[in-house]
Parts: sequence; C-alpha cells; structure tokens
Amino acid sequence: MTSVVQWAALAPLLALVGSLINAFFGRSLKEPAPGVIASLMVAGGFVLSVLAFIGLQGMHGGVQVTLWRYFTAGTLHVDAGFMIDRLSVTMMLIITGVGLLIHIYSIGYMHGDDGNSRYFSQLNLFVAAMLVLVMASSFPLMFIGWEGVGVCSYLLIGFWYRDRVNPDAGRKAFIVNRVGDVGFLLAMFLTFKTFGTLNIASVNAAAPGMLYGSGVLTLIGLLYLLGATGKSAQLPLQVWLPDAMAGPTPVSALIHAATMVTAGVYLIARIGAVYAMAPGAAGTVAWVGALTAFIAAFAAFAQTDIKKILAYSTISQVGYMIAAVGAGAYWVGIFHVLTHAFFKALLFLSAGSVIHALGGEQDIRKMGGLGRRMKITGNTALIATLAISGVPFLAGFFSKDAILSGTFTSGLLAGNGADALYIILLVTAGMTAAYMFRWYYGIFGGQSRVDAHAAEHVHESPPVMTWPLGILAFGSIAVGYLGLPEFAFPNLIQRWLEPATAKVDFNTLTSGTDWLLIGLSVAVVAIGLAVGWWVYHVRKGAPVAAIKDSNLAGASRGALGFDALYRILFVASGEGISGGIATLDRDVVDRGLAAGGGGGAGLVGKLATLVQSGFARAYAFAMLLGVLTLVLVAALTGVLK
Amino acid sequence: MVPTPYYVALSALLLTIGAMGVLTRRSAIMVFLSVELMLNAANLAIVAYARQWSATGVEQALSGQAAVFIILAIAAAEVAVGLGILVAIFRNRVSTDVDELSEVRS
Amino acid sequence: MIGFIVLAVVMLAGAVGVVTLRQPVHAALSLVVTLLALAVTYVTLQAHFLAVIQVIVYAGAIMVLFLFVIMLLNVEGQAPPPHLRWLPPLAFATALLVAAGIAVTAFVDRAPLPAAARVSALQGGSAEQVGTLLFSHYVLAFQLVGVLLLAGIVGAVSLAQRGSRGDASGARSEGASDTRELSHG
Amino acid sequence: MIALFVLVIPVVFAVVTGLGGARRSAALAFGLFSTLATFVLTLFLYGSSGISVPWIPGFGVTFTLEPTGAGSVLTLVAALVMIPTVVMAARRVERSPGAFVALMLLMQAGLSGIFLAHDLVLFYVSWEFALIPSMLLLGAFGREKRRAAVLKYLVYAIGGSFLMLISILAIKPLSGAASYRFTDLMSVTPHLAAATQVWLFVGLAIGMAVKLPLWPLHSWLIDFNEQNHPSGAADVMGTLYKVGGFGFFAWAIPLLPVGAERVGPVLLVLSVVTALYGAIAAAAQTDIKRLLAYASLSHMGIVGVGIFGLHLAGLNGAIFLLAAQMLSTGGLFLVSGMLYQRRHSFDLDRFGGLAKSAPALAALSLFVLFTFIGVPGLANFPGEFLSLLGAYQHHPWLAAAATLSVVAAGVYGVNFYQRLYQGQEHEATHEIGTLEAFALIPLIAGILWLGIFPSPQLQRIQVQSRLIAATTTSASAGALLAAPLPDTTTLAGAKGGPLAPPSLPGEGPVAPDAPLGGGQ
Repeated sequence: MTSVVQWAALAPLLALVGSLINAFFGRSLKEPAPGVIASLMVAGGFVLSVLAFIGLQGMHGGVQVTLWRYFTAGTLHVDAGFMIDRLSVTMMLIITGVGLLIHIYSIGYMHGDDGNSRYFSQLNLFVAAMLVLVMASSFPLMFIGWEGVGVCSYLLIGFWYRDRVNPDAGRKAFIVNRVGDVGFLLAMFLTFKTFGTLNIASVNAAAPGMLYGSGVLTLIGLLYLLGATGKSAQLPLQVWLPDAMAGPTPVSALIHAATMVTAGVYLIARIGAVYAMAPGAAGTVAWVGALTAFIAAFAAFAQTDIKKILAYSTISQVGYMIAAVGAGAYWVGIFHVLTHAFFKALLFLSAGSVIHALGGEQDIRKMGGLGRRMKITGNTALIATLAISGVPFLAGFFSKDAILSGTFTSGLLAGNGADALYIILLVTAGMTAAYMFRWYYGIFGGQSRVDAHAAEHVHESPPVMTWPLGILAFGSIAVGYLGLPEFAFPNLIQRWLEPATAKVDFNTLTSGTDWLLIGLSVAVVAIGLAVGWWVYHVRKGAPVAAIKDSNLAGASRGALGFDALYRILFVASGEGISGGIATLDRDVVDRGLAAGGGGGAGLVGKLATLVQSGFARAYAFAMLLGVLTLVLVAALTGVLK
Repeated sequence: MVPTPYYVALSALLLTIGAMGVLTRRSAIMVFLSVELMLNAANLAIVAYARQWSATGVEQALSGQAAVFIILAIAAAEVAVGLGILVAIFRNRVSTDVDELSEVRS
Repeated sequence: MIGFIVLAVVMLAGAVGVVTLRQPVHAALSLVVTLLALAVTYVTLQAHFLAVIQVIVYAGAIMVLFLFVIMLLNVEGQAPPPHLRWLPPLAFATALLVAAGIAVTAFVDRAPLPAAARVSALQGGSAEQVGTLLFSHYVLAFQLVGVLLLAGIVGAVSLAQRGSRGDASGARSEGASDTRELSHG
Repeated sequence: MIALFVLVIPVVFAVVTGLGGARRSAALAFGLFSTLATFVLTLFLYGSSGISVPWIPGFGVTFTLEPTGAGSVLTLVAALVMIPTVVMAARRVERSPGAFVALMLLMQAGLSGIFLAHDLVLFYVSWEFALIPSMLLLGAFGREKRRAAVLKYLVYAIGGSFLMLISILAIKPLSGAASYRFTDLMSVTPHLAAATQVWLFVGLAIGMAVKLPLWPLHSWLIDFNEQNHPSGAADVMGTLYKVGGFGFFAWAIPLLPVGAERVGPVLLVLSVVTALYGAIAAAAQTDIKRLLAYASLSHMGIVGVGIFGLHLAGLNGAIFLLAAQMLSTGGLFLVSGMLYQRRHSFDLDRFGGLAKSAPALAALSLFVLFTFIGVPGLANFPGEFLSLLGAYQHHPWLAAAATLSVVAAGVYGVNFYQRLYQGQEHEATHEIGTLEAFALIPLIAGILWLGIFPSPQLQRIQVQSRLIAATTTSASAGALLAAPLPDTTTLAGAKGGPLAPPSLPGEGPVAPDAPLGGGQ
C-alpha cells in the first residue's frame, strides 16, 4: 500500500501546475476554463489524498517521500521530503475536499471579473502551499508552506487592488504574519541547537527523552506558539483577520476560515511530543486559545459587517482548537478543524451568496428577511449556524463537546487552571450561540431592510454556487458522527489520529460525569440561543439599542481596542523610528564620517577643511608629511637594529 | 674616496631644499624648477649607491647608472609636457600662481 | 674629501638660490650652477657617461627650455603669499626633519666602501659600458622611454597648438590682452 | 585553466568593445557574446584546475587562480547576472553605450579575479581593479549629483583598502610565509601571536567592512546607488561588487582565526545593527533606489551575521546569500530602471496602480521582491535562514535581534509593491517589453534554481568552509567552527549524550512501531 500513499506527494505539484497554467495562459483562456482547470487540479489532489487515506488504513506510522536534498550545512540536513501519515492525510483531505468545493463555487462567484485567471492561479498556488505545509517532513519545508500561504493570503486579500483599503488589509495581514514567522524562525534555530536536527519526526522521537518541563522545551514551545498565533490569528496577533475580509468571499472561506488559519493548530498537534513534555508551554497555548475564543466572541456581538462577524467567529473557533491542542487533546483539535472547515466554509459561502445577490452589500443592517427569497442559501446557512452554535446532533456539537471535556480532564493542564479554562470556554459556547443567532436572524429572518433598488435584484444563486452549499451542509451534519463521545460510542477519528500524535494523560471520568458535562454544554447553548431569540426576535433588538452607547458596546465594536493600541504602539512608533533613522542616517552618520557629527563636528570639520583646503601646496605639504612618516619609520628601524 | 653616506646626506639636503621651494613659491615656474632640483637630488643618491653596489658586481653598479639615464630621459619628456601645460595655462589665465589654479577647490 | 666639500657647498648654494631668488631667470641660472656641480660629482662617483649626459641634456637642453619659457611668459617675482601663511615655517621644520631622517638612516648603515679595485672595475661608467647594459638587459625600458619621449613631444605640440586654433576670435583677443600685459610689465 | 579564460575573455572584449563599440549594435553584440561565453565557461569552473605562475618573485607574489567552492559559485552567479545587465545597458544607455559595456566587462574581470584569486596580493589587485570601472561608471554616466557621490565612494573605498593593504603587506614578513599564495600563508599565519593576528585582522576588516558594507561605514552605498545611471545596470554591478563578506570568508577568517575570534563579536554586533538599521531605514524611503540601497544594506547585515557567527552553517549561508542577493537585488535594480523608463522618476509618489496596464511587469517584480525579502522556496531564503541559524548557535540574542529584520523586510517589501503597482492608476503605462522580459527571465530562472535546489551550490561552498574549519582546528577558532553538540544537560537520565543524527531519509515506510508523533 506504500506506493499508493507515495503518489500523494504529487498533490501539491498538481495544484502548482494549475497555478502556472493559469498564470501564463490564463488570460488567453475563455471563462470558465481557468476555473475548471483549477478545480480539476484540486480534484486530482483530492483523489490522491483519498487514495493515500485508503493506503494508510492499518498502517500506524507514516510514509516518508524524499524528493531531493533541500539544503545541507555541517550537520544540518534538510530534505525536500513529505511525511504522509494519518495526521497530514486528514489535513490533506480537508484542504483538497473543502478546497475543491470552494473552487467550484468560485467559478460562479468570480464570473465576469477581469482578474478571473489571476484569481484561480493564486487560489491554486494557495492550495499547493497549504499542502506543502501539512505534508512537510521538516520544519524548513513546512516554513515554505507556512510563508507560502501567507504570501497567497496577501495576494488574495489585495486581489481587488484598485481600492486602497484592500491592499492595506493585505499588507497588514502580511506584516502581522511575519511577526509570527519570526517566532517560527527562532523556534527552528533553537530546535536545531537543542536537537541537532530539523526533521519533525526526529524531533518528536527525541523530545520524550528530554527532561520533563525543561526550560529549553518550554521556550521552543512558546516560540512555535508565537508562530502559530500569527498564522491562526490568536492573541496577541489576531488583529489582521477581520481586515482580511477585504478579499473575495470564497477566499475568506477557504483561507481565512477552513484551512490557513488552522495551520497553527496543525503545527502544535504535529509537534505534540514537545508540548507533551513542556506543561508550561502547553498551558500557555491553552490559555491563549481560551482567551482568544472569549474575546473574539465578545467582539463579534457589535459587528455589523456580514463577513466581519464571521471573521471574529473564526478567531473564536480557532481559539477553541488551540485550547484543545494546548490541553494535549490533539485529535480533538484536528477534529474541530474538520467540522469547523465544513460549517464555517458554509457560512462564508452563504454570506457570499447573499452578497452576490445584493450586489455587494455587506451591512447586515440593510438585510433581513432574505430567507424567503433565497431558500437554499437560507436553509444551508441555518444548518451551519446551528452547527457552529453546538446544537446537538450537528457536527459542531460533537467537536466542541470533545474540546470542553478535553480541557476539563487534561493531565497536562493540571495546576494551570484547567477548571477556569473550562468555564471560559463554556461561557464562550453560549455567547457563540447568541451572536450566531443574531447573524442568521439579521440576514435571513425578520423584516426586510433591503434597499428597494437592491431588493428587485435579489435572486437565488446559480447551481454552481448552491451545489457546494448543499454538500457542505451535508458535511456540517455528518462529519460530527466521526467523533462520537468515546465513553459511550465508537470514536472513529480518535482511533484514527491517536497513533499519529503524542500521548497525553487524561483523567478518566465516570460516565455520569461525562453525561453531566454534555448536559451542561447543551444547556448553555440553549440559553444562548434563547437569549438571541428574545433579544432579536421578541424585543426586536431593543435591549441592544438601549446599551448602544455604553462602554461595553464600544469595547465590543473595537474588539477591545487591540487595533487602536497597536496602531499607537507599533505603527506610529514604527513610522517614527523608521523616519528617525532615515533622517539620522542622512544627517548624522552620513555627514558625520565625512565632517564630524555631534560634539566632534566642529573639530573634525575644521580639520577637514584644513586638509581639504583646495590649495595644491597644502596637498604637497601633506605628501611631505607622508614622506616624513616613512623616513622616520625607516630611520627608527635602522637605528634600533 | 668619500663614503656613500655623505653623498646621501647631501642628496637629502638638496631634496628638502627643493621641497621647501615647492611649498613656499607660488609661481608655477618656480615650483617646477624646485621639482627639478628634487629630481636631481634623487639621482645623486642613486648614483652614489650605484658605486656602493660595485662591491657586488659591475653589472649591479651599472644598473643604477642606467636607471639614472632613464630618469633623465623621462625628466626631459616631463619638462616638455609640463612647460607646454604652463604656457597653455598662462594663455588662459595670464597668471601662473598655483594658489589661483586650484580647480580642485570647490 | 675637500673636493666633495667644495662641490657640496656650491651645490647647496645654488639650490638655496633656486628657492629664494625673486627673479625666475636668476633662479633658473642658479639651478644651472647646481646641475653643473652635480655633473662634476657624478665624475667623482665613477659615472662619467652620466656626467656628460647631465651637462648636455639637463644643464643644456632642459634649462634652455626653462629659460625660454620664463622669458616668453615674462613671469615676475611676487609678493609674499596671502594664503597659507602657516605653511612655510611648518614646511621648513618638516623638511629639516626629513633631511635629518634620511641622513641618519644613511649613516646608520655602516657598510664599508667597496674596495678600490672593484670601483675601478666600473671603468668610470663609460658610455660603452652603460650602453651595452641598456641595449641588452634594459632594452625594453629603453624602447619604452623612446615611446614616452615621442608621446611627450606630441603632447607638448598639441598643448601649444590648441590655444591658437581652438577659438579664433577668443585667441586673438586673448593674444591682445597678452601683449598688453607684457607691455605693462 | 578555465579560471584564466574567465578572467581574460571579459578583458579582451572590453578592449574590443571600448575601441570599436561606438555603435550600439556592436556594444550589444560584443557584450552579449562575452557574457554568454563567460557564463558557459563558469558552468564548468568548479572542479577545473587552477593556475599558478610566479608574478613578482622578489616579493613572493604569484599569479594564482583556484576555482574554490565559494569562489566558483559566486563567479557563476555573477556571470549569470551579467548577461541581462549588459543587454539592458547596451540598449538603455543613451550616450556611448560601448564605453559603458566595456567598463562593465572590465569590472566583471575584476570581480572574477576577486572570487578566484588564491594569492593575497592578486586578490587585492583584483579588488582595486574592480573599483576603477565602478567609479568611472558612476562618474561618467551617473546622475546630477554624481561628483559628490564619486568623492564619497572614493574616500571610503581608498581609505578602507589602504588599511587593508598595510595588513596584506605585513602579513607575509610577520609570518615568514614562503609566498602570498593562500596555501603558503595558511600553513603559518594561523599560528601567529594573538595580538598580531588581532591587528592584522582589524586592518583587513576595515577594508572589507567598507565593501560589505557594515554600519557605520555604509553611507557611500546609498549615494552610490542613488546617483548611478538610471538604467540600473551600474547598480547591478555595484551589487555584484559587495564582496566584503567573501573577503572575510575566504581570507581574513581562515588566515587569522584567533583575530577573527577576538574581533568577531564586535563585527557581529555591527552586522546586527546593519541588518536592523538598513531594514528600518528602508521603510521610510520615498526614492526607489534609496529604498533598494537601504534594503540591500540590511541583507549585507545578515551576511555579516552569518559570517561573524563563526559557525559552519552560518558561513555557508552567508556566501549563499551573497550569491542569491546578486540575483534578487540585481533584478530589482533592473526593475527600477524599467520603472524609470516609464515615468522618468524614482519618486515612489509618482507611481501607483501600474498593475492594471502592466500586469506581467507587476507579477515579475513581485516575484523578485518576494525573493528579496526572503520568502522561503526562493533564492534568498536558504542563505538568510542558515546565516541566522548559524549565528544563533553561539549568540542567540544577537541572532534573534537580527531576525527581527524579517518583519521590517515585510514592511518595506509590501509597501514598495503597494506604492508602485496597487491603488488607482493615474496614467496608463506600457506592458513589459521583449527586452525587459529577456532581462528578467534569466534572473528568475536563477532564482528558482538557487531557491529550489540550493543544495549543490551549498555543498560546493561547504567544501571550502569545511577546509577552513579543518585547517584551523589547531587554532582556538577551530572549536567555534565545529558543529554544536546538543545541549546534553537538558537530556534526561544517563541515556543522554549526543543525539544520533536523523536516519538518512529514503523512500519507504517508517517502521510501524515508530509513530511519527513519538510517544513514551
């Protein structure tokens, strides 16, 4: 079966080829050829991933495919090689599967855009980079994918480059991501210093031999966490994701919801062996995730942009995943990645469908009642809303519940406030239900607030867009059943993933306690939905309008002011420092070395004018002084000899 | 025979007197004359050392004299061109004051 | 030794004259004195051929060229320089130090004079001896010097020609001012 | 012998072009032929035999060329960059393109001499030989304020190389080496007294630091680039001429290991400052060429970090980065020339939105720009990564500080692109032309080649750096150059000790009982 698995190494290449075809010949192709080519390439990748998935059945390890030696220096050997195991194949299935649906959807969404081929070229390039990220067998190769997806994200956010806002958002995303990348780079340096290798499998194999809780491991863990916060939009680097919604909506669905932002989760799960030995780092990861989940959920309440609400919701959900992998429940984190990929992609795509129908309107205050005009979109969006809220028997319920019980029982978090984490995440679950209800009800339910002019054109999207919605809706229900609670049912995904991830001890609960926890989370979700119903349906939003000008609402609108703070702390001071250094260089360092700077300016300057007087005789005198020096040296050496 | 160091000392004196001329006179002609003086001072030292080298062999000693011969020829060429330049400058400026000839000065 | 001292005194006197005399013509003539004394010194140093060349080329041809130019340009002696007043004393001190340094270096080297027989083997540095060396061992250098002289001649001619041909009217008016200046002086 | 031809061909064609190249087509034909021929020869340079003949026997100076690992790689990449640059110059220089091309070819010969010389004096002669054409290019073809720029350039270059010359002249008598040949010096100089080594090293370091350039000796570079001919070709030559890092790598450190060890930390700090300073200053520039100059200064800082970290990986990476930045920085300077041709200005405010009417130019520029700011998978990344990684092994805090320049690179990189190509377009421009495409394609091919398959070149470089490490093991720096051992103190229990190197990867499944995630 090995050979079947090895073929999966071609998946990134296929996407890359698609990207190149569209880049070079795309402009001479007629629509929808670029989209079809791009989709076919991703479909090919999906088929390869499925084959690899089948090939890995019954194999606990992975298959290593070495393509060529990437670079060598001293004892550092890095191969361009892929590691295809249960963990990476799961991610590949998500990337190519959800990616394929979004590619197909894009054919309809981007119809008529003059950058059509450019769009598909970049989207395919993203898929290639993301596949490299998850398949890489070594950290530097993973970093290629890591920055590659960042680059594609930058390109696609600024896709409509003529509006100033979009390139600005792209720039912000790129720079914030680079801050995280510094963490990744430093982590790699320290990894090499500690382990003498940058091969992921070797590091994972060596980590259990280290001292439990040693400072080096903790530092490595924290540095990788910094990398993860950049890519996954976690505290303190979460600020770029809401702005990134400037890109086309399918891009938001694919990159900024389903795949790229989960790269941090994957990274931590991939090197779980390091975190399993560094409880301090793992605790920090969990807390970062939980706090991000809470803060983002809070910020989601006051947003009015249809996509920004979803963006904060994404940050919040990724926070859940990070909390899960921080707790050592690696399979749970990946499970939530899987379910989230379905329902969040569905949410974005239905949002895109709405935007499409309204001719570009994104303000939910100018929507409402659309469910009657757009039946498929409305119904699929309802499924996704319920799934993300954690309503029982939908996908989100199972994965969120697994996260909650994982943090509650984790042995890794013992002494790091596991109970507090559990409560924060539980409360956040309730908030999620409430703001997602607001989102759904604001768009599809209640009275129509749509402009009369736009209302005439409201229409259901073409089949090329609605079919992916349907499939994703099916997934949003079905994939949850892969991860039924272990204590009562067979848990397929846990059994599948656990051999590929590090082992962490969990406290075993009595099944009564387990049922209690589930009941608790169901109750919280019910409360959240009920509050939403009461506030937005029964009272028509009056309670919210009453506190519109309060500090609380302001904080939510500004997402606790992180953006404003960073603008003061980094952007303004950065510009100041940069301008200052440029001036300093022009006026002091530059002239300073020619004619003196600061205190010595006068003296050096005078000396310089004395020497550089322009009189030929003065120069001749300088020559004579030189002769004198030489003569004196000769005389002294002669005398001393 | 007078020992070599005496000749060299004499050469050094001539050289420095020439250098003083270069540094203190402002007329380009005078500077030029002083340079010629310095050149000859150097020649004197070479010839003196050439005699000293006769201890090693005739050819070594005569090599020094050949060098002086070549220097003389080069000096002739140099004077021809140098004076040509002086004449050209004088034609343009009606002055040969080196301090006023400071094109290098900004 | 006495001969050397006499020659040295003449040479130094001539040299000082070059540097101090106001009138360029006087200075040039003073230089001629130095050069002639130098030629005699060459004889005492067993370089007869060089002595002859020194008289013919240097004291003869080159200095005549100088005198021509001085008379042509009618260069005057000048007032003390307005610029760089600090220079002469400093230059004097430096030059003195340089001379002292060279002399010390020369005297420190206590190599004995070569034996008289060896010196006489030079045969006074006759034209035959030096010439043989020049045309055998140093023939390349000799040829190059020839090329250099040719280039010097061409350069001098072109420098002298440029002014009179470049800009006819300018040259004429300049020539006029030239003569006025000359008549003034 | 190939090495000799690599040197001679450009000189011959420079003379031919200079004499007969009044016509543009002649300059183009001669230049193109010479650079192509040189490039083809450099492909076979590595592994070819060297040449060594006495030059000035009295002083022990020889004419020794030896295609060493690092030297042949740099010669190869420089020869590749020369091809499009010569073409651009021959087509875009308005006045006497023949002279321009001839000077470029002369400079190429000088550069090849620097990279291939295996005799210290020949190295120095090449070093200065390349200076003259670069100065003439600036002085004769530069922009309005070129005089001041030339003066500054000269003062820095001459001042620096003067001190270097003193060290070079002193090193043979002090050490008693048989000649200035590298192998002869190498057998004795590492055993010099520590104080002597330090002083000699300082002399060499100042000359090389000017050419690296390191803060605060960098200010000539900015004016040099700003005032050079707007076609960008001369700036590319300047980029190729940033050979200070190579000087340290090939001469100063191996010859004077103790000196390097003592002075290295100071230079490392300066390199870190340079890396950050250049990147931050670049972010505030509004002139395309000044921005590129500061940005490339930042890269040179990283080269310095790699070298003065005195770690094998860092040394390899620094030389690789030097080669890679020839492609990327050179490419961006050529792009700047293309932009100038469209707007007749280097002011970023006069650009914007060009992606609409020149999408291919935008795409190619962005590609080169991403290489430039070190996006992995492209040419600069392995060099940057290894430089920083190497320095990190001995000086974690300084290396971490230098790594921050990655963020600043992101800032100026995307700013640059945004101000040129994004936003509203005020006035349409023309799409990339055949000439321009031809100029960029070899560079992009080179970028992909070095970026995707860096290993062959790195191994060539490593042949030399390993040699350095091996021959200096007797000196104290030998230990520094050796690879680090894992931090054994953090290993639990007695089963510690150096970790086994990762099993050589080959195709095939990992044993089923060794899951990827490890386990206890």
